[in-house]
Amino acid sequence: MASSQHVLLSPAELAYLHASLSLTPPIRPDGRSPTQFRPLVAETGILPGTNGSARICFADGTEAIVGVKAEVERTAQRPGEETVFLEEGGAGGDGDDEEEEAGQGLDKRKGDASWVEMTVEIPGLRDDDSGTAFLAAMLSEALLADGEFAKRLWINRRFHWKLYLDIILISPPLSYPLPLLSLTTHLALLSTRLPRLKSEGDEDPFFDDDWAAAPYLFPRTTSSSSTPSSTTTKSPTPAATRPPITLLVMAVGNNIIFDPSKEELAVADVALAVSVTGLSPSHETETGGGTAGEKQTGRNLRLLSIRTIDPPSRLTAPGVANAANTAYGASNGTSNGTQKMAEAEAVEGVWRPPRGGAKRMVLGALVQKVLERGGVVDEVLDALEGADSG
Amino acid sequence: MNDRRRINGPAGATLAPFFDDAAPQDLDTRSTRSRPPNATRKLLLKTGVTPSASGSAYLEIETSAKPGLSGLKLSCSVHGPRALPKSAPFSPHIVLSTHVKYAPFATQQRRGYLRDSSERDLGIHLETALRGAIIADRWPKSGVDIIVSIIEGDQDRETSKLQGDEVWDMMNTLSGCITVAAAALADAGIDCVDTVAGGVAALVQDADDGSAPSIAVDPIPSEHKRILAACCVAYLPTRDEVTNLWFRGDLPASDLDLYTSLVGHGIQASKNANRVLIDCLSGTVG
Amino acid sequence: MPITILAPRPSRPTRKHPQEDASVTSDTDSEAGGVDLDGDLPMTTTRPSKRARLNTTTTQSTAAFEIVTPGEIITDDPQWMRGHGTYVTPSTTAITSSVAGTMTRTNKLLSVRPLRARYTPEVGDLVVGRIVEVQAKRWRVDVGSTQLASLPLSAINLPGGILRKRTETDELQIRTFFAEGDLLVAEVQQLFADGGAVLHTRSLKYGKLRNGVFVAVSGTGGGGGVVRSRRQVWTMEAANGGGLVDVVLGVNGYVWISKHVETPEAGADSSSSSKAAAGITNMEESVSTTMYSSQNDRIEVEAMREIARLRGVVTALVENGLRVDEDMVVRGYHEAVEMAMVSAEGPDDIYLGGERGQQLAAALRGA
Amino acid sequence: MTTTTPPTLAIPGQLLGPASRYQPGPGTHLHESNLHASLVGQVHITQPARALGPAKRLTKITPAPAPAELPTLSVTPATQLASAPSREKKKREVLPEVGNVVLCRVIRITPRQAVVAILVCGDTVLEAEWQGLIRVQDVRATEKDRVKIYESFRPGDVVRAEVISLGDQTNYYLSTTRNELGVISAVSEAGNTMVPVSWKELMDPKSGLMELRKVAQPQ
Repeated sequence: MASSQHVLLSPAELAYLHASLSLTPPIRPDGRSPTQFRPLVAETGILPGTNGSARICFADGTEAIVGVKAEVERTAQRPGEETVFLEEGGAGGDGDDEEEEAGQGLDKRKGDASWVEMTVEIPGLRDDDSGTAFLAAMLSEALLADGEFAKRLWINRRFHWKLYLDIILISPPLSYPLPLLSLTTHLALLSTRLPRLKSEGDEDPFFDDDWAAAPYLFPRTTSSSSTPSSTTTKSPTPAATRPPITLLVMAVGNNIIFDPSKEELAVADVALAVSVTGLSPSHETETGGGTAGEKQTGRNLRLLSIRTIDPPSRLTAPGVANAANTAYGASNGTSNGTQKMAEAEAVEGVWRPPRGGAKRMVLGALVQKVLERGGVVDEVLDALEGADSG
Repeated sequence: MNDRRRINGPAGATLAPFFDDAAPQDLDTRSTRSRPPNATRKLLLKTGVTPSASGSAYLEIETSAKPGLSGLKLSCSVHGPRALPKSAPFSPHIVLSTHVKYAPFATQQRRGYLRDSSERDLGIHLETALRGAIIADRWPKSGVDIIVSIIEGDQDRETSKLQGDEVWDMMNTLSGCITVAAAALADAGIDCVDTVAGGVAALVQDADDGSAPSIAVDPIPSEHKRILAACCVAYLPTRDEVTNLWFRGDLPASDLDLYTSLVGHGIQASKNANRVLIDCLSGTVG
Repeated sequence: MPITILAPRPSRPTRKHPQEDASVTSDTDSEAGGVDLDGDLPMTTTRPSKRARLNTTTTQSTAAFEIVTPGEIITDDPQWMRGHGTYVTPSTTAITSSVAGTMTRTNKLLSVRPLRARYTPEVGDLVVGRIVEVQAKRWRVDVGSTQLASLPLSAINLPGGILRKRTETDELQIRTFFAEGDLLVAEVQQLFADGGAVLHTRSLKYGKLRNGVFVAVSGTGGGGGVVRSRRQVWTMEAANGGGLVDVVLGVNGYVWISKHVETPEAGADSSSSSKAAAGITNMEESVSTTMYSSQNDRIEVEAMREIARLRGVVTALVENGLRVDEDMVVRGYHEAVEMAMVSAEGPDDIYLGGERGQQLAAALRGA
Repeated sequence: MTTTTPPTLAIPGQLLGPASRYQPGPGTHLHESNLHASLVGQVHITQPARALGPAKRLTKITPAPAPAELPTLSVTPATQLASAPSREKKKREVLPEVGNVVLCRVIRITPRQAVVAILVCGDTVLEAEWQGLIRVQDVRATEKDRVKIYESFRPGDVVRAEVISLGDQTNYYLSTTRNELGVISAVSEAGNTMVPVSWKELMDPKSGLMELRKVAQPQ
């Protein structure tokens, strides 16, 4: 249920797929290399009525549209609510309590998870389907994981932007839609702009009407020279992070496969959704931690979230070995029909749905493969950036 | 999503009076963790608590000594295996459906009667964790419902004010849900490859700044200054396999060891919970 | 490069053979197009397009890919007969299109083949189908049609000889022959009035499918997809030591590509032709033992690679709007093998998606 | 880890013994050539019955040289044991399987079949309601074409039947062809419990009226 409804594949197909994906190197049914994504067509800024939008479609016709809309919302300031700025104003502070504390400049901007509202709409699934709730939670979790994103929505102590991300899949998905939705969301966020703030301090905000002057939510490193003013208003912007992307990776045998199609997912031993974000190479110096002495190419990736996707392989029908097949001629009698569920060792060429979980090593390898420096994520981020600017 | 079947208070209701019982400066003196970083809280697990269900279990995590801090109280009932509805297609396996529901009073913020998105999300996590554990083909054409009710949600009264994010609580809750559901499944006599149990580990920063973050098992969010990352694992000890892994946080990719040891600690926590589970189940046989 | 992201481009040209429209239809078409677009009102008639269409049709042009849309009047010349995809408005003689598709003329019959349509079964069609439901005495089979086809228990070969009588035991064991999800190749035996099909597998060439991969080619018509042709099933020699590969192109657009398996007895000496034995009864006995097997035989890596390549060829053909039949698949396959030879990764490179597929399609169009 | 003898009590996942020495029975599963428990309960070792006859076991692909010789390991939930202290009344749910004799109540009849609810499977009272079907050809072994459902079953009858097929998505297929199978308890139209008279008749002891049924041979 979690990952694309019921897969209806015959045991023979599953056995074949599993065998061919377990080879080294694996042979994927569509001939892709293990790290290769399906080719996609992408464009941004397609919806003029939004703050940012994007559209991505696959060659098989699956298509996703994401629209980002922002509204100014008054920040709840009463005690007992989730967002109280105790550090700044004191517990009982009314909204207009003006206590300028310059010393707390960096810590001043606060974000809250409730400032981002993400909905996923998948045709063919009910609105209250758990699968869509899971997808939405996964995508917003990645977005909010570092706590930095919500801070970008801070206007002043009394107001913030409320960001609505509406993710719509145009047709019923032909495969688990997570990568598609995530990449589209990424592109939409890249193209999202918020009007330039003209007011100052904690007064009621008003904004510049000139859309061309509106700064990007995720400042662009390439075109930053064109809008220098915008970046200065958002004074202590941390390193130019990108929106996160969530990748679907799965393991079959010893192989790690990216962007699996529906058939491939149906024979997965384990599938993970890994969310990462990348800091642009130019800001490499800003991050402490692991950048000791080594100067490598590629971005500094940050791991944001991991979720296990329930692989549909567990819900597939097992194959029947010829030896045990009653339709196989000889043993037609039903005498030992009571033993039908007898446990048997695996027979080559017969599909058996996986049981149990995944070894720790396998999970570690999956994550490591995603986070590889200069690896798949880097190229995907580069390609997405290209798609946005192009 | 409105609950139209019950009469709830008006949407714009006034807040209940809030007594500021602690002076602002007192708030900073949060309760600190008294356990060693690799120790989990005490766990109470009991099966067979609901007579009408095929299998049931109750889990309680010890309540902290500090007033105003509640422990985790979960009850799980398993209904089935039973016949699938007529409209359902043939299934060679048992059809698992999991429901996780907070009692309206379980958390600081009152929950509605209808499941909200975070409860659905938890339900999917739980389903993933359990599906790896059960042997589904033993029960063709049947379905089983696993219902976990969160009676008390392991929340500090102050915690959400300070953390601003309830996801860390959700991880603790999920880990409890997994353990209690595994016990209830075993009680119902549904074939499992192993006893699955949940465990949580977090990368926490206790000092204000400067100090290196450390890993704590079974964290209580309010006991730590800041939680940088956390993970919840569902682990099968005999097979040494993980059926569900949920990680959230912000870790540099270059420091994969940190991630690995975080998961390792999560598994450690799960093993601790598993011992309780095994003891509890052994008690029912003997 | 793990990912390719392309900018959107206008929908692909509908013409299939560039040289064809250049030579024959370019002038008539451009005229027609002009009239259509301008809506040339001075022509007094309320339907400017009608005359234009009439012009093109009466010139007997060979423009095989003329797109019409629903409600568009194709002609009001009474000499034409209306076919599939068209209707005649009461009290007129105007033939109007009822679907969006390409117009085809067979003598005096005008019909419109929809650009995308679900499969309409016809008696005798060879189809690949997937079992979706098992009932007491029959299976319900997805054949890509608007309705599920049905396969009665009485229309299959039962193990233990073709002429064995159906027994109650068979009825109770119906799921051991075909279960949900199983793929089979069958023939449409009969049609119901509502368009539902009844299948049968009472021949040794039909039955359960294994040892291969499935690919669904959605939609028919418009020049793409599987077309009815002389041969829907063939065995071909794969390159790079892939051995023999069977290809089943179901008329319904479901394609099965698998390793060719000799029947067990003949498998020992593969040189002897096993095909000839199709009618002999003891052959049937041995064939029927594997008839309902869901266990794959051992398949070599080379065979798997070539099967995946063939699958790539089929998807590339569909994605680029080419028809899928034996000729195209075989030619496409050889083209793909050659493309792989010159590609950077060598003959093991079997990827045919995206630009690679377009390249392949271009090569096939040019040939 | 007990390598020599399996433990007496088992928890899911617990190692019971190598697959080369035991055959997996109910409540166990195979993992990496070892038998593990999959239920909570007591471990039982059943020695193979000698009178297996020409069973088709040899065709099964198992690593053991002669699987038929191996004892079967099974795990029985404590609550299902007769000897277990009855601190809990509840029994573990079981699924009807082909060959089981079940007790069921007739829900409704049509000319072609009787729809029944399976109440008891073997010795276990079922908690859930599983639906079964007795088709007209499975009512009795002889003169099948002359069977009429309404002369064999009536709604409300309690029937002993044998499971002959897992059936379709909702129904198990049941049969009452054997002599000892059929209606074991029925109420007459007047509302009295009837007594068997012959293999196809029941009598209302109060009114003396006969009603037609496929009657189970009294045991």
